[in-house]
Amino acid sequence: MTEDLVLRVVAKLLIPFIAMFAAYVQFHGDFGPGGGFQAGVIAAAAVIFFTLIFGLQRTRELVPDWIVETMVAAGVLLYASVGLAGIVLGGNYLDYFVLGATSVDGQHRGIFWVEIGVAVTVCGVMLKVFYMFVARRLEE
Amino acid sequence: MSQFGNFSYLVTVFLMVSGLYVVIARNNLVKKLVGLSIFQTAVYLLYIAPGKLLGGTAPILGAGFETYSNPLPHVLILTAIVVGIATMALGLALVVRINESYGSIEEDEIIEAEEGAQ
Amino acid sequence: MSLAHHLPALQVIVPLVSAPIAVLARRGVFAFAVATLASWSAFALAVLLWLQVQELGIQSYPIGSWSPPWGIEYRIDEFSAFMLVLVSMVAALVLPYARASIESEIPREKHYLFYAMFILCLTGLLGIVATGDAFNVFVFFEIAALSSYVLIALGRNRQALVAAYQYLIMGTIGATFFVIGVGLLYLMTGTLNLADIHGRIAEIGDSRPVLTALAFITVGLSLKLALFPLHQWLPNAYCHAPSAVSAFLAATATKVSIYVLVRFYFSVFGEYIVFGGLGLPELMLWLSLAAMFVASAAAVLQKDLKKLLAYSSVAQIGYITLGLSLDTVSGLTATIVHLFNHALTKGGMFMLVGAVVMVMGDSNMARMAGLSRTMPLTFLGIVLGGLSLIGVPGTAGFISKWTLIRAAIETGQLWLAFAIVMSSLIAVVYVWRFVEVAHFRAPEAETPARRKLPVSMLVPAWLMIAGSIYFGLDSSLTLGAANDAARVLMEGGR
Amino acid sequence: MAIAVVALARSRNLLAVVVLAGIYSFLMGAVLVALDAVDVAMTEASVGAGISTVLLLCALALCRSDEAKPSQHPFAPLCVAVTTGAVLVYGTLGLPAFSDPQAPIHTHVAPRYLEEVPREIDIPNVVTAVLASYRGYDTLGETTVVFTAGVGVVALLRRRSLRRGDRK
Repeated sequence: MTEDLVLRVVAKLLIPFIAMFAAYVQFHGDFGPGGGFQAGVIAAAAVIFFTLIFGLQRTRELVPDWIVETMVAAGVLLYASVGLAGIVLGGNYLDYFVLGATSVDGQHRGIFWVEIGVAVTVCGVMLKVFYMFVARRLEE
Repeated sequence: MSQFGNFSYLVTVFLMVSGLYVVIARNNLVKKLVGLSIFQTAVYLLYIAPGKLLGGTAPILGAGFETYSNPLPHVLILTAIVVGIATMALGLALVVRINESYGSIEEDEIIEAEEGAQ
Repeated sequence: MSLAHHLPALQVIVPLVSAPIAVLARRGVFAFAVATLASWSAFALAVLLWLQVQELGIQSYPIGSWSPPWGIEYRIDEFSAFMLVLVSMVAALVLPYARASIESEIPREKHYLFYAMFILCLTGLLGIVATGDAFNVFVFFEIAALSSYVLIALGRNRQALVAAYQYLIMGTIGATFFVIGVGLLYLMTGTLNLADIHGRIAEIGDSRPVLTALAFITVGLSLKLALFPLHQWLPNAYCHAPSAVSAFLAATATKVSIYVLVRFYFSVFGEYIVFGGLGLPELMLWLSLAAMFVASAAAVLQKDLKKLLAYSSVAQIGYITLGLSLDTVSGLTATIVHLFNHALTKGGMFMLVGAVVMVMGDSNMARMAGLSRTMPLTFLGIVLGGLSLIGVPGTAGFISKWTLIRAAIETGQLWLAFAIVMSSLIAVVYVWRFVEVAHFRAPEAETPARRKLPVSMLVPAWLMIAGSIYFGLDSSLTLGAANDAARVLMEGGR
Repeated sequence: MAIAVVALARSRNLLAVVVLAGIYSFLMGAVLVALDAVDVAMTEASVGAGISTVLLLCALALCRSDEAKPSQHPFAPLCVAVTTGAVLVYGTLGLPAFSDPQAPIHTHVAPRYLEEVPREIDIPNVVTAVLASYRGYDTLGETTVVFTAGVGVVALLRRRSLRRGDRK
């Protein structure tokens, strides 16, 4: 959208760091504040930032609609199927104890995948909602 | 300490009352949603404030800390925040559609338009 | 561990998983297949679960193998099993109907979204009923609520948007009130598990925060279940929603809110706090009576058939809460049995009216002159449903009212029995208005050509209406189940 | 924070309202940090001050940004709101005192989380542990709520023309 060189350069410099910060929040959630939801929001914010500078068209080429829509559904599916895995492996629903060799191991694994599920859905939904609003505007 | 306790509840109640007032009294659909989110945010304080223990620290376990604040309200409120933003997004989408079909986001104007049509 | 052990979890998880699958499918047909399959299997699971509960008593399922109160528990007793059957049955009947119905009401490319939303709404309602955790109730409330806002907004005209917006505001205020109430309970007891809260409230007795929590939860849920002065959102929402949605929500959404109210009254607060000298039962009694008379009278004045039915729903909710306010086993039985019977009747009627809308283009009563000739079967169905609303002997409505009147006489309040009969007479008036227009008035000259209605619409609608006749003739099944559920609740409350 | 809310209730320019709401959220985040709820504060800041402001601005760009006139009957709503507040004050007066270690919430369920998490789950951040494991089902519900909202917004705002654009 904007042709300002400074903005473009700054954006290009910043966006990778925002994305990295999202990954940090995601995987460091066990030790410090943060987790899937916050990471999803931050990752979406990186893409929204990109959209503000480079316009919706470019963003859609980079992160097409079908990926976003798949993300929206895939995260929930991932979460729910971690739960089902608990049943298949002989535990209760969302039972992480049975997921790994030891129960602590299983808990770690369960939490890891569940948080990814949350992040994927949240990021997908935020982007989708943003796309819908902006696209609405462009049409008018 | 009890003064501070009552104070935190009073702040919560004040925020809640003003949020609720904005929701009910205002005509503008967007403003109603903002009021709604203030109303919800006030509830967060109601949960979180009593979970705090003076001299405690955030519930991230580490060596050298003995008392921690109660983690359970934090978890509940994380969920509540997410629900709040989801409601807000949906409400805004509705407002956008209403604005398109009525050309207005004022409640009384919409009701007028409705009665005029009948 | 066998399948039987996992029934409580699968009950909710099956529809939950099918919703994202329906979105991924993207094609309307696939989404429809997924949704139908999910709702039918939910129905089958609910029936199995019901049998299991009857055999083995309360089923408790710790999710994630964390024992309550640390983890979230699913807890199914007679009452919740009964509600699960009701909700999933209505969904299983409405979905096949929806296919033909939304064809004429919603643009084709949105069909898969409609099915996803519908199945999410079902997930939410089932989750509310199955859970034994106070905060989990709120989360699933929101799933059901957000999806029903969208479903209502998908209605054809622009009023549907405004109706959905109003519902969103009222529904969110209601949910937030509920959360405040739950929060106060949590602060007093330190736990969120319903059974655990109950045990600890019994220890601390009726302190001020507990009473305040009771007030907030009552008001919040009354908003959701459209108890009389808080019902304003309901008529518009039901009137402008797509027909299949009106049928589903009218039959389930408010009923589930009543379920939560009953659950909190008897299994959380305990009877003696709720009914002990606070004036709450009296207040509820009068509000119920007001609902029965005022909303019935409002129904008489409506020009639009769907709106008429919606006001009649508000009135019928009055009967349901009236039974609750009596605080006896027979009163509660009347409440539960009427939940079921009214769901069947209203669901069937909204479905048939949906069929009329499809042919006529709208639900304005003036346009329905001569309907008994152009659509005799549909007309007959609506009249039968109307008879059940009035409570004519031989219909399910009669059973509910009879139980309610008996419960009222049991408590020695003869005038109440009289009031119930009087309000039924108003129902005669509004049902008669429809019959008069549809049967005795000559059809307009330019009546649209008779269109053959798809079987997939008529069969589910007629199954519901037939059900409301069948359970009027043979009430042993419903009354027995309701009585069991009521007894368990009252015992739990002591 | 209270000042921001009062200003917000009085202001009729919706753009100002949105900005004030953002400031309010940010302040709320600060308060939450003071109350040791770092996870919640982080979420509140990113959601309240970030995402919801963006969404509000997007929506305002599609609508008019001035509120037409003040409401005519401010009295009745005020009564409702104040009554609610009064009932709540009545209720909160009976609550355990602030920061009382003997309050039920500190003695009943929560201690088990703090004591057992190192052994059972072995993750320092107890909030994450409770969120994803003990009360993981709530989080599944929460994710489903987000999913519902996302699909709902699509269902409301998608237009036919947009689909054609997709297929290109």
